[in-house]
This record gives sequence, C-alpha cells and structure tokens, in this order.
Amino acid sequence: MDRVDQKMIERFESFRRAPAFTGFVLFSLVLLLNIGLQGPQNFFTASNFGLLLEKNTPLILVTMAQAMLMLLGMIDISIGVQLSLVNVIAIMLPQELGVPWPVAWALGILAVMAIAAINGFFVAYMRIPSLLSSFAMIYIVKGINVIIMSKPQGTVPEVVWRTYSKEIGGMIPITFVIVLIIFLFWIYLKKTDYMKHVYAVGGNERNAYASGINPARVKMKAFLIAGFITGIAGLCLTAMSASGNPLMGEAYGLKSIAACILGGIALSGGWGTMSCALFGSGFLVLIQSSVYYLFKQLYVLIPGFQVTTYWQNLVSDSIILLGLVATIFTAQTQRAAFKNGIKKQLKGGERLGE
Amino acid sequence: MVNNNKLKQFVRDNQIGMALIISAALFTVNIAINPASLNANTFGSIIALTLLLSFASAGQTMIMITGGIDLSVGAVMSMAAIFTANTMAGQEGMMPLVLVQVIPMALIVGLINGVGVVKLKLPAMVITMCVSNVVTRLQYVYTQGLPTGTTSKFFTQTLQHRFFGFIPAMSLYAVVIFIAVLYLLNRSRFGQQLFLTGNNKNAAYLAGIRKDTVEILAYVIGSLLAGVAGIIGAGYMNFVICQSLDSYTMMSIVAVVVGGTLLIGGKGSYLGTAAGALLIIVLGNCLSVLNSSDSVRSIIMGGVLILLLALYNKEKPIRQ
Amino acid sequence: SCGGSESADKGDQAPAQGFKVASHNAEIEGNPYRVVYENQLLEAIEGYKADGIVSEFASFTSNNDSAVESQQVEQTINDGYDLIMINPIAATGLDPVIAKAKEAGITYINADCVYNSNDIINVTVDQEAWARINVEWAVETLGSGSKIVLFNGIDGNSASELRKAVYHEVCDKNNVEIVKEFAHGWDDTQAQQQMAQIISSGVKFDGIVNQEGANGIMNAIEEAKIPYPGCITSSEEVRWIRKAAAINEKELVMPFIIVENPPGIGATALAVGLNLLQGHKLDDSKLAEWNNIKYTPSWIMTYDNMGEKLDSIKDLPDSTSVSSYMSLDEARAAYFVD
Amino acid sequence: MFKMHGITKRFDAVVALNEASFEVEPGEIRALLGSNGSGKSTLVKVLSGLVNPNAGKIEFDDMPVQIHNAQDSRKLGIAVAYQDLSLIQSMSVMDNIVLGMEPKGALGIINRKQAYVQAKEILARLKIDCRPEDLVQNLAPSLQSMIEVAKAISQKPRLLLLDEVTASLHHDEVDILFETLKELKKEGAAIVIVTHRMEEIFKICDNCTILKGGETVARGKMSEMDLNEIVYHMTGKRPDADARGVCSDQNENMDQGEPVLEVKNLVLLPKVKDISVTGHKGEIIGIGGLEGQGQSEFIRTLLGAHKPSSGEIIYKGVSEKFKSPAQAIKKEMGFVSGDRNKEAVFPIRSVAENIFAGKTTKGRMFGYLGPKEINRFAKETVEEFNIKVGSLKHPANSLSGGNQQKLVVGRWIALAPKLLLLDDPTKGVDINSRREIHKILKKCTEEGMTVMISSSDNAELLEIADRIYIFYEGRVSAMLAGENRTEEKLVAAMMGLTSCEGGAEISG
Ligand SMILES: Nc1ncnc2c1ncn2[C@@H]1O[C@H](COP(=O)(O)OP(=O)(O)OP(=O)(O)O)[C@@H](O)[C@H]1O
Ligand SMILES: Nc1ncnc2c1ncn2[C@@H]1O[C@H](COP(=O)(O)OP(=O)(O)OP(=O)(O)O)[C@@H](O)[C@H]1O
Ligand SMILES: [Mg+2]
Ligand SMILES: [Mg+2]
Repeated sequence: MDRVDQKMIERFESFRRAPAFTGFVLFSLVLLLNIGLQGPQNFFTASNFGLLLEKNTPLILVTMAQAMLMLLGMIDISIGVQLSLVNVIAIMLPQELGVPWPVAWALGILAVMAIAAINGFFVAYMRIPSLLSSFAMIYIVKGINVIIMSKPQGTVPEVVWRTYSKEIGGMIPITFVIVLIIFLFWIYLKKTDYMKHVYAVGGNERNAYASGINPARVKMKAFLIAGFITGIAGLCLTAMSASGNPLMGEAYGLKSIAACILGGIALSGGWGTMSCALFGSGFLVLIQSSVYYLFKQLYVLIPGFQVTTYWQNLVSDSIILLGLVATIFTAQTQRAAFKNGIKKQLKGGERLGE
Repeated sequence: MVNNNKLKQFVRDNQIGMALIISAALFTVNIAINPASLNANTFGSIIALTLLLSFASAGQTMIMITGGIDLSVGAVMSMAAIFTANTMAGQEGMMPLVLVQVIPMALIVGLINGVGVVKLKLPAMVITMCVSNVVTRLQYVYTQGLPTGTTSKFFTQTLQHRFFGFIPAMSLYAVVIFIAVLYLLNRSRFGQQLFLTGNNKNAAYLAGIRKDTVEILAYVIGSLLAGVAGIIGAGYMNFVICQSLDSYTMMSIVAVVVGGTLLIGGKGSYLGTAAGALLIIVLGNCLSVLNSSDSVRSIIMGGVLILLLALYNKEKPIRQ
Repeated sequence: SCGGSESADKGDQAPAQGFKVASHNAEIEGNPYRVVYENQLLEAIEGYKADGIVSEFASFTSNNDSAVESQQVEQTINDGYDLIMINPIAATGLDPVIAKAKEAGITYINADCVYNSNDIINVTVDQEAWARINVEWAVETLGSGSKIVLFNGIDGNSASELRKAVYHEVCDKNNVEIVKEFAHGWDDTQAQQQMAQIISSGVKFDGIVNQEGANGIMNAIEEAKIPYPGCITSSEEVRWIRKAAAINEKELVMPFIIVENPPGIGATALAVGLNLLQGHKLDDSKLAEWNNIKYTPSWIMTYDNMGEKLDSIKDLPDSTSVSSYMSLDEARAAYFVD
Repeated sequence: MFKMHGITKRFDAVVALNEASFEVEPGEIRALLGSNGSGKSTLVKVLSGLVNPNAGKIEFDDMPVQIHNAQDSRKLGIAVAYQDLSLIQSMSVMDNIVLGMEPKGALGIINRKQAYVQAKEILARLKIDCRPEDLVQNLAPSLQSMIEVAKAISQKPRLLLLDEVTASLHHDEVDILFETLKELKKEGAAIVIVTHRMEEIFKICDNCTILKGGETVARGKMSEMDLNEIVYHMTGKRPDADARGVCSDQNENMDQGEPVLEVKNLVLLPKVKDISVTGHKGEIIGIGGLEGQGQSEFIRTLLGAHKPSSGEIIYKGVSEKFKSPAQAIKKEMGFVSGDRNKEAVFPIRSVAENIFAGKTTKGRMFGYLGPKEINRFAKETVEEFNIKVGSLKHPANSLSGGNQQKLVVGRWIALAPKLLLLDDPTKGVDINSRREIHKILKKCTEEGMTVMISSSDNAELLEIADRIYIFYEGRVSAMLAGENRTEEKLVAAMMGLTSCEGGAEISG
C-alpha cells in the first residue's frame, strides 16, 4: 500500500517537473470552466468533440509545428500565411490547371516545405534571427498567395469535406485520427537521436556543436518537419472551409506562438514537449468556446442583457493574459519540485557517503 | 583582400552610416527610375514619415537594448491617439487634459509589460503581445468602434505645416524628443545602466545596478514615448479610429533592428534607429514608384528586408 | 429559393414566443463600416424585441479566422437558433456549415458580402453597381485620355476585387489610364501614407477613384499643399461628406461623388429573414444569381445636390455613415409576393 | 604522431595564435602551458573544430588533415573537455555522455539500454557519484566538470585534450582523474593537459609545450624543467625575488580598532548552516574549503544577493539587512566574482564602460553622465593597475582572461570600498596576473580597506590572508591565524577535521 502511494507521489512529482505540467494545469482549469458553462450533458457528446476538433485541428497542428521550432529556440511568425499558401495551391491547381486534387494537395505540402526550407536556410545558414527572417517571409508569402489566388474562391470535392467532418463509427472524429498520427510521428521522433540533438541544440547551440552535432542541419530538418505539419494543417483548413481564401491564416502565426508558451514550452529553446503544444492550443480553443457559452448564459440569465461583441473579445483576451500570468505559478511549483529533487539527490549522496 | 576586409569592417561597425548610404542609394534609384519624384514634396513627406516612425521607435530602441521587445507599441499609440482625438474634439487648449489621460494609460501598460517581463519572467514577446490585444479590445469598448473626434486645428497645423515647403513642422517636436531620448540613452546614468543590464544582467546586478528597476523603467519610458508618438500621430492624421496606428509595432521593430540594435540586447543607438526609420520609409517610397501590384511590392519588400537583415543582424557563427 | 420554403411551415408556429436570432460577423474591430452594420442591427433588434418578434439575439465575431467563424456558426446551429445571419469572411468557405444548417432546417441569411451558394438567401449591396456609378461618373468628369489614381480596399478581398474588376473594365473602355494603383485596406492611415508617396513620386494624375479612406487621402493632399484632384469618389462617411462639402463651399473646386454603400444592409437582411420565418414567400423575380437580393445604391451626393443632402444628415455625428435599412413591412413589400 | 605547425589565428585585431606549433605522441601526457591569453584554449579549439585558423597545417599519422567542424575532429579520434564545459544543462547525464554518438537500433531509434550501460560504466570508472538519469543542471559544478571529462573519455579518443578541467575539481577527484589518465596513457592514447596548477604538471606530465603571446616558445621533458624555468618561458621574466615576499609578512594591526564586519550565526539553507565571521579594518580575511561548502552563498549573502534565513550581519557598526547588492554597494561594499563570463564582465561593452560599471550607480539615476567622465576614470584605473588594453573603446571580450579579471578587480578598487568581497577571483588566472592582483589587494589594505577573499587555491590563501576561515558543510570548521596558517591544518580543516587548535579559536 505504502509503496504504491510512494510510487504515485513520485510519479506526480516527476510530472510536476515535466514541461507539460504548465499547459496541463491551464488546460484543466479552462476545461472545467467550459464544462461548467456548457453543461456536462452538452459537453460530453461525440458531436461536441467532433465540432471542437474539426474546427481547431489547423490551430492544433500549427501549434505543433511551431513547437518543433521553438524547441530549438526559434519561431516562425510566417506560419500563418504558409497555411494560406497550401490553401490557395490546393484550390487553384485543380481549378485553373486541372491538376487532380490529390496531386495538388501533395504539391501544396511540398510548396510549404519549400518555403520553410528557404526560411530555414536564412535562419540556419545565414544566421538571421528567426523572428526577423520569418517577419520578412510574411511579406513574401503573402504576396505569392495573392498572386496565385486574387480573391476567395473555389471549392473542394464534397466527398472531401464530408469525410473531414465525419466520425468513424459515429465516435471517433477523423480529425482526431489526423492529430493522433502527427502525435505518433512525434513519439517516434522522440525516440530517435535526431530529437536528442534538437534538445541539445535548443539547450545550448555551441555545446551541441562541440559535441559533434551540426546545429544548422538540425535546424533545417526542424523547419522541414514544421513545414510538413503546417502543410497538413493547411489541408485541414482547406477541407474544413471547403474553399480558398488567400488571406485566411495570417493570425495563426502569433496565435500558435502564444499557444506554445501557454503550454509550457520555453521560448529560449530546449524545454518542452509536443504535449505542451496540445495543451496550449487546447487552452486557446476552450477559451474561445467558454466565452461563447459564458455570454450565452448571460443573455439567458439577465433579461435585456445586450452587449456588443467587443466585450466577448475583451474577456477572452483578458483570460489569455491571465493564463499567461498563471504560467508563472505553475513554474513556481515546478521550481519547488526541482529543489526537492536536488535535496533528495544531496541526501542520496550522503547516504552513499556513509 | 585588405580592402575587402576594411570594407567588411566598415559595414559592420557603421550601421548608421550604412543605413544612410543605403537610403541614399535607394533614393537615387528612385529618382533614376522616376525623375519626377525629385521634388520638395518628396523630401517633406519622407522627413515627416521618418520622424513619426522614429518617435514610435524611441521606446522600442530602449526596450530592445535591454534584450526585450515591445509588441504593444502600436496599441498604446492607437489608444493615445483615440484619447487625443476624443478629448480635443476639434477644440483648442485641450492638450493638458489629453496628457492627463494618456500618461497614466501609458504608465500602466508599461508597468504591466515591465513587471511581466522582469518580475514574472514571462517572455517579452508574448506578454507584450497579450497586453497589446487587451489594450486593443479596450479601444473598442471605449469608443464602441466608431471613429472619434478631431484634433485641434492648431495642433494639426504644428505637425502638418511645412517650412519652405519641405521641412515639416514636426521637426520642432523632433528636436525635443531626440534630445530627451539621446540624453537618456547616452548622457545619463540610466542609459549607462541600461546598456550594462542589457549586456549582462547578472553582472549588472552584482555590480550594484538595480537591474529590475532599470529594466522596468525601460518598459515604462518606452510606453510613455509610444503614448507621445500616439498623440503626435493623432494630430498628424487629425482624426482616429481604433487600431489606426497598430502598424507601427512591426515597423518600429524593423527600424530598430535595421538601425543596428542587437536583438539580444546590450548594443544599440537611437540615431541608428532614426537612420533605420529613414531607410524603411525611403524603401516604401521607392516601391511606390514601381508600377506593380501590391503583391509584387510585398514580395520585393520581404526580399529587401532579408537582405538588410543578413547585412546587419547576423548572429555570430559558432566556429570562429 | 430553397432556404425560404423550408422554414416556411416552421415559422407559422413560432412567433408566439419570438424567434432566436444569431448574427455572425467576420470582423467588426478595425472596420468602421462593419461597426455601423452592427450598431444598426442592434438598433433594429431592439425594436423587434419590443414587438415580441425576436426573443433572443446573440452576436459573434470571428476576427477573420475562418476556423472560428465556422465553429461559431455551427455552435449556433447546435444551440437551436431560428435565424442565422452572417456577414462572412469570404464568398466561400462555409459550404459544410450551410449544409448542416439546411439539414437542421434553420433559416440562413447571408448579408453584405455575397456568398456563393444556392442553398441560402443573400442580401447584399450591389458592389458592381456601386463601383460602376462611381467610376462612370469619374470617367465622365475627367473625359477620355485622362489619368487616374486608383485605390482598392484589400487585395484578395471579395468586395474589393469585384469593384476593382469594374474599375478596370470601365477605365479600359473609356481610354482612361490608371497611373497608380494601391490597396489601402479601407484604412485612413495607410491611405494617407500611400497618397503621400504618390504625391512625392511626382506622378501626374487628373483624378482619384477611391473607396473609403478619403479623409486620409485628403490629409496627404492638404499637407503637401498640392491642388485638389480633378475628381474624387468615395463612400458615405459623414466626416468625409462634410469635408467634401466644405472644400467646395464657395465654388466647385473639386468635383466629388459620394455613393452610399449602406451598412444598414445587415438590418435589412434581418427584416428579410424574419419575413421568411413568418412564412412569407420571396418573389423569385427579385433574386439574382445565388438567390441574391441586390440592393442598388440610391443615396448619391455630388456638387449638384450638395445642399439638400447635407441638410438631410445634419443631425448625424461625424463618426457615423449615412445609412438606412428596411423595416419588416418595407422588406415584405419590396421582396415578397404576399 | 599528432602535429600542427604554423597555426595562426586572428580575432580582429587580436592575434591569438601566431605560427604556433605543437605535437604529441601516443602514450604521452603533455602539458600545454602559458599565461592567460597566450592562446592555449584557442589551440585546443583549432583541434576540436571550434576555431577556424587563418593559416597552418595539421598532420595526423603523417597525413595532412582538415578539421572543418567538431564532427571532423571527432572522426579523427579527438575528444575535448572544455574549460567552460560543453554539457547541455537541461539534459540528463546519460544523454550528455552519449550525445552525438548515440547507440542506435532500427529506424534511428536510440538503444536506451545500451546508452545506459555505457554511461554507467564510465561513471563508475571515474567514480562519479551521480545517476545516469540525473539532470546536469542539478549537479554541483565539480561533478559537472567530471562529467565533461567522462564525456570526452567515453569517446575512446586517440587524442584527449583537457582544457583547465582541474580548475574546479576537488583533490580526490583530481587523483581519480589522474589515475584514469595513466590507464589511458598505457592504452596508447595521447593526452594534453592545459592547467595553471603547476604542482599537477610535475605530478603527471611527461613533457610540456609552452606558449607565449600565441607563439610556441619552448618544449621539453618535465624531468628536465623546473618551475622557475617554466615561469621564465611563460612570462619572459625570471621570477622576482620578492614574488613570495610581498605578502608574507603579516599585518600587525589586525586586531586593533573595531571590526568592520561582524557576522553572527548566519544561516542560508541548504548551503550555509551556521557561520560567524569577523573582519577588521585593513585586514585580509581568507575563506577556504572544498568547493561547494557554502563559500559562494555566504559571500553573496553578505552582499545582499540572497536573503539569509537567520543570523545577523553587522557592517560598520550597524545591523544591516540588505535586500539587494545595490544597497550593499551603496554602503561601500565591493564584489569581485571569479565567474567572469556570467557575473562580472559586460562582454560587448567597452573597456571603459566595464571599469566604470560600479560607479554608474553612484549618483542620481537620471543625472548627467558623459563619456568624458567615464573615460577619465577608466584611464586612471587602467594606468594604476597596469591593465593591458588596446584601447578603452574596445569591447571587454577582446581582452584575455587574466586582464578581464584585473579589469574587474580594478573596477572596485578604484572606488575604494570599505569592504571588498572576492569570490575566487584568481580562478584560471595565470601566475603573473595573480601576483599583480595580490599586490593590489595588499596595497589596498594598507590604505584601510578590508578584504574578504575566498579561494579554491590553498597556496593563495596561505600566501595572502591574515586569517583564514575554513568552511565545511556550511559551517566554519576552523579559523587559522598567525602561526597556525599551515598547509596541513588547512587541509585537515577542509576535510572537516576540526579537532586541531584552529577550531578552538572560533569559540574563543
Ligand atoms: N524534469 C525535467 N527536467 C528537465 N528537462 C526535462 C524534464 N522532463 C523532460 N525534460 C526535457 O524534455 C524532454 C522530453 O521529456 P519527457 O520525455 O519527460 O517528455 P514526455 O512527458 O514524455 O513528453 P510527451 O509525453 O509529451 O512526448 C527531455 O529530453 C528533457 O530534455
Ligand atoms: N572569440 C574571441 N574573440 C576575440 N578574441 C578572442 C576570442 N577568443 C580568444 N580571444 C583572444 O585570443 C587570445 C588567446 O585566448 P585563449 O583563450 O586561447 O587564451 P588562453 O591561453 O586559453 O588563456 P586562459 O589561460 O586565460 O584561458 C586572448 O587574447 C583572447 O582575448
Ligand atoms: Mg510522456
Ligand atoms: Mg583558456
């Protein structure tokens, strides 16, 4: 009994020290809030999960792509316009050139990977800070997007968007499977030496270099992986909206960065996991939906209550700010847990010494 | 070989000079393409826009010297501009009342940013972005989204008038602001402490510098300067809507970086920033001469930015 | 008109306790036009609530995030609203959601920016007509062989692109050269900066064809103290109307045209939607492509009718736009058969 | 076997290596010596691929080779333990040890079991007391240094380069390390040691190469060299007769006058458990002990950088509770850290600004401070303390380590604080610079300054301190003064054996 308890405590302690702890706490809080506001009977339905996932898979995936870069201490604020790039290619190639859509979609992913590679080249080999380089990329990609597609238009085959919003066996949303596959890919990556090198370069680039790692190549690969995931995200966005819009994704750049930080990934690199990205983006998604239900409740509870949507935005942005501030409290417990760890280690040392 | 090295050295050590040289080159190209653009108005508008951008970038320079970044510059400017237009409502003599609103607003925003970055140790980019969002939302709640009043005629005249047809009256404000910022950065203890703190926070702390205070002050003063820039921006445009000055966030960052301030902190100058601002405005002007679509202009802008960054803000290689 | 017929039977039972109405907007913040759209919608709703026609109203904005947009619409579908009105991000992108609304038997009205679907009712201002009135006036004022500067809204935006196509078409046909073309994002700050750049580029032009942002353009012109342009077009912000009138107060120095692009179209669309819910039948002859009820601008101000028009808006504050919308009965009279 | 010649490396204006040459044979342990800034680390980094030389040739087994990056270097069988470590703090010991050469299975997946065994083995071999899964950031500095060595050795290198790794190691750890090195030597590895600790060289090295100003000035067998000769090659001067003399006579008036500093039962858990110390005007107080016994924490607590859990600090007759170094420094304290890079130098600011750093805080925050004032102050200081600088405008990181340290010491002494705290200020500083720093300190005490200096170097303490407090596990295990200041007593106290007479003095 005691040993089981001990183990549980140890598990919890080590979880408290894990990077994903911050995101987990925030996510849980807003999850409870959302369940409370929406009512458990409405929240725990396949269609609700399906809806949340279907609409937010692009954000979740883009956050994962951003996380990949952030582990290396880099960011890409042009990731949003890259989403639109996939979208316009996936729509325009079939529409204008008659390219079969599966081919067009594959080309969309390749195009984003090419953009990511260019950005990666500037960051990894030209050594331009990623914030600045990706800022310049926004101009370039945005220009390309509008040249390819001058205004919102086009459709995707109905079977595609129908499938996208389907649930397998009425239970498991397709989008869940997509996110799961990317996550499994991450789990595989984590077991490879490449991922160790990512953490090493993120932790200290010079030392990683001194250990025989080529940081530029590691970064370049990360950009390609992030580009690939962004590509998938862009296709999800295309399937979700079933059409093209050259201006669709821009906001995702900064949003995905915020999601990563809220999930507990360190902007300085070397600290975090993909779970952080999931929790962080989940937090943003649920804030959105919680505020929706909050105001709905207010409309019902207070007769005559009528405010402009400005208030909704103010409330959700304020909660995000609070969430950000809350990350320091989780960080504090994390620090405490670390200290405990050190003390234990010191004690362990004493025992050995005796 | 030797010449080549000297050139490299010059390019690296003279960011201000280089920014000016590139600006001049761009301007020459501009005139070569379109000789008609050599006129008094060109100078007038380039100077005015450069000054406005360098006001907006003053605080950003200070903050980036500490190694931080402020994404709330634009939001603070817009908020200040709204207060200005709203309060003046076309009447004269309302400036004190404007200041009574703008100063506390900027102080509070700066303080939240500073405390968030310094005491709570949140990444500057993220906390200032979130604060900026909230400030933007407040603009809408405050104005209900509608354009606000008009600035006073006199105030607008003091900004828009052009002496001899090409020296904007705004230069009078520039004299005050430049002297104040240059004094703060280069001739005061605060400035000295700011540079040291930006370069090595630990060492600054152990040398007896109150690094937290210094850094928070940078955010507060930065925010105040953004507030001032907002007031001036409002006067220049004479009426304001929500978010109208938001684009200055990114422009200020680019101006500061192109002006040679290091993203990692510890090195930078306000004159550099002003030169950077000039470079950006001239570049914009140059692009507007090209008879191409906005998309193509956007692509060229991005490409030129990358080139400039590769020139200025390259990180050191690991292998030396 | 499928959307209409389906909800017809449902509407007959509902009115006793009033309809639940949800409004969605791509953006409000940063867009003065949409602010008026939203305000007039709220104003109309107040009236309908007082009359017991509407019981509940909720308004959403997606800040131009199409994922958020379609999530919010779907949430309102799930929450059982009777009428969903939307001023969408783009002319496409909501087909999946529209299919769901149709399955749920909800009346779905698309307002302001046209949405390309036959499964819904569109209620929009005729952007092409709007642009045509503007540009044809400009061409006529300046004459063939003249040069204009053209300001668009946002490259890649539906309304902006529709107008742009008409501008180019008319200019080409009448041998009018577009010497500079910019997109100012319907934003006075950008407009001012771009106009300043145009002025300093020394390019010669006779007139300006523009949509909103006119105050910023005029700021740049007055700062540079260049002569007023041979003509300028714009939409119906009150501040601009007064400014244009003031410039031409003594004599005609700057020909101008102001054509309404009424943000009240939202409230008009609401009236159409409520009529449908009440079981009335649309007059199919009034529908253009995509079941579009097109509102053709009629409030037009030029130097000739300046005094009269100025008088009609003398109570409006500078910050608003000239805009009106149809009442329930007016809408029924205009677009319905019964 | 391993040869390099004609190696030249310029960092802008600084010539770090000037046609230097170096060679080492398998089965040999060679010392690479030279004063601060003579180019030792640069030479090592040329071999490890971290520095790209401007000219020169490298030969391995008589074959010319090119080392373009750290990978090339590893492939040639070169392993390096760096002066400033190459560990990733946020990763585990095991991950660090196998970093860059992880044992892999199918699909590039790491074979964790094998990696674990590998790490365990090397930890056992070097008797390092930690688990493979511990995070490096949670380990004491000396353990980290050992892991840096372990990481290098685990590559089974043909050429092992150790750059001042012993600087932060305990005696026993150094012994273990040397044992291992001897084994490696037998196995045929070539080993190069860079160090400033002369006694070590004689203990273990076969041969030595001496650099001066980036040039190779001497090489030879250790058995044929003595300390004087080495110092001569390093500095170009015969050691002064008074080298030891300056500091040897004790300050007679140390008990006179009231104490400047009185610390009573200071506690700062977990490191500082109960410490009482007194310091008088004009006295040099030494603080000794093995590394990590609470010395650094104690000194920083005096400065107000940490908040003590309990205890009292009476400074200049007033009981003080400083909340930050700023407050302490306002009351005329000064602090010199041995950890230059992290805690003392502002690398990209100019030499002048670095010297003026302590003085920026004296005066109103928004008061006027012009470059003239900064430069005048800096110029005086540079002249007074004989700091070698190219120009006052050059960035501080263009100076060599020793000169950077003198710069930091000068920064404080020029301010004439009442109490100067120094935390291991001569770590990694060459003999010559060290002596100069000692001279400066001595001179200051004559003018009435009180100096408290902690050091990891016993000889240094015995040489310069009037009284030595020895810390053990967060307590004072002995206080040595006058006659009692002997090496044996010091070492005994460092091991926690307080039964000697020195211990009695504390209670007295
Ligand atoms: N307690 C910790 N302290 C320091 N770094 C840690 C800690 N936990 C994890 N890390 C860092 O994060 C990396 C991955 O951590 P870990 O394997 O614990 O994540 P995880 O929880 O399994 O992630 P996920 O389940 O999301 O894939 C490690 O290599 C390490 O660098
Ligand atoms: N990255 C660099 N940039 C500029 N100068 C450098 C750099 N690295 C080293 N130097 C300079 O090169 C010279 C040699 O430095 P190096 O570190 O090799 O000396 P060292 O012999 O290892 O000294 P120490 O004993 O202090 O470690 C010094 O003058 C130093 O200031
Ligand atoms: Mg796990
Ligand atoms: Mg060295």
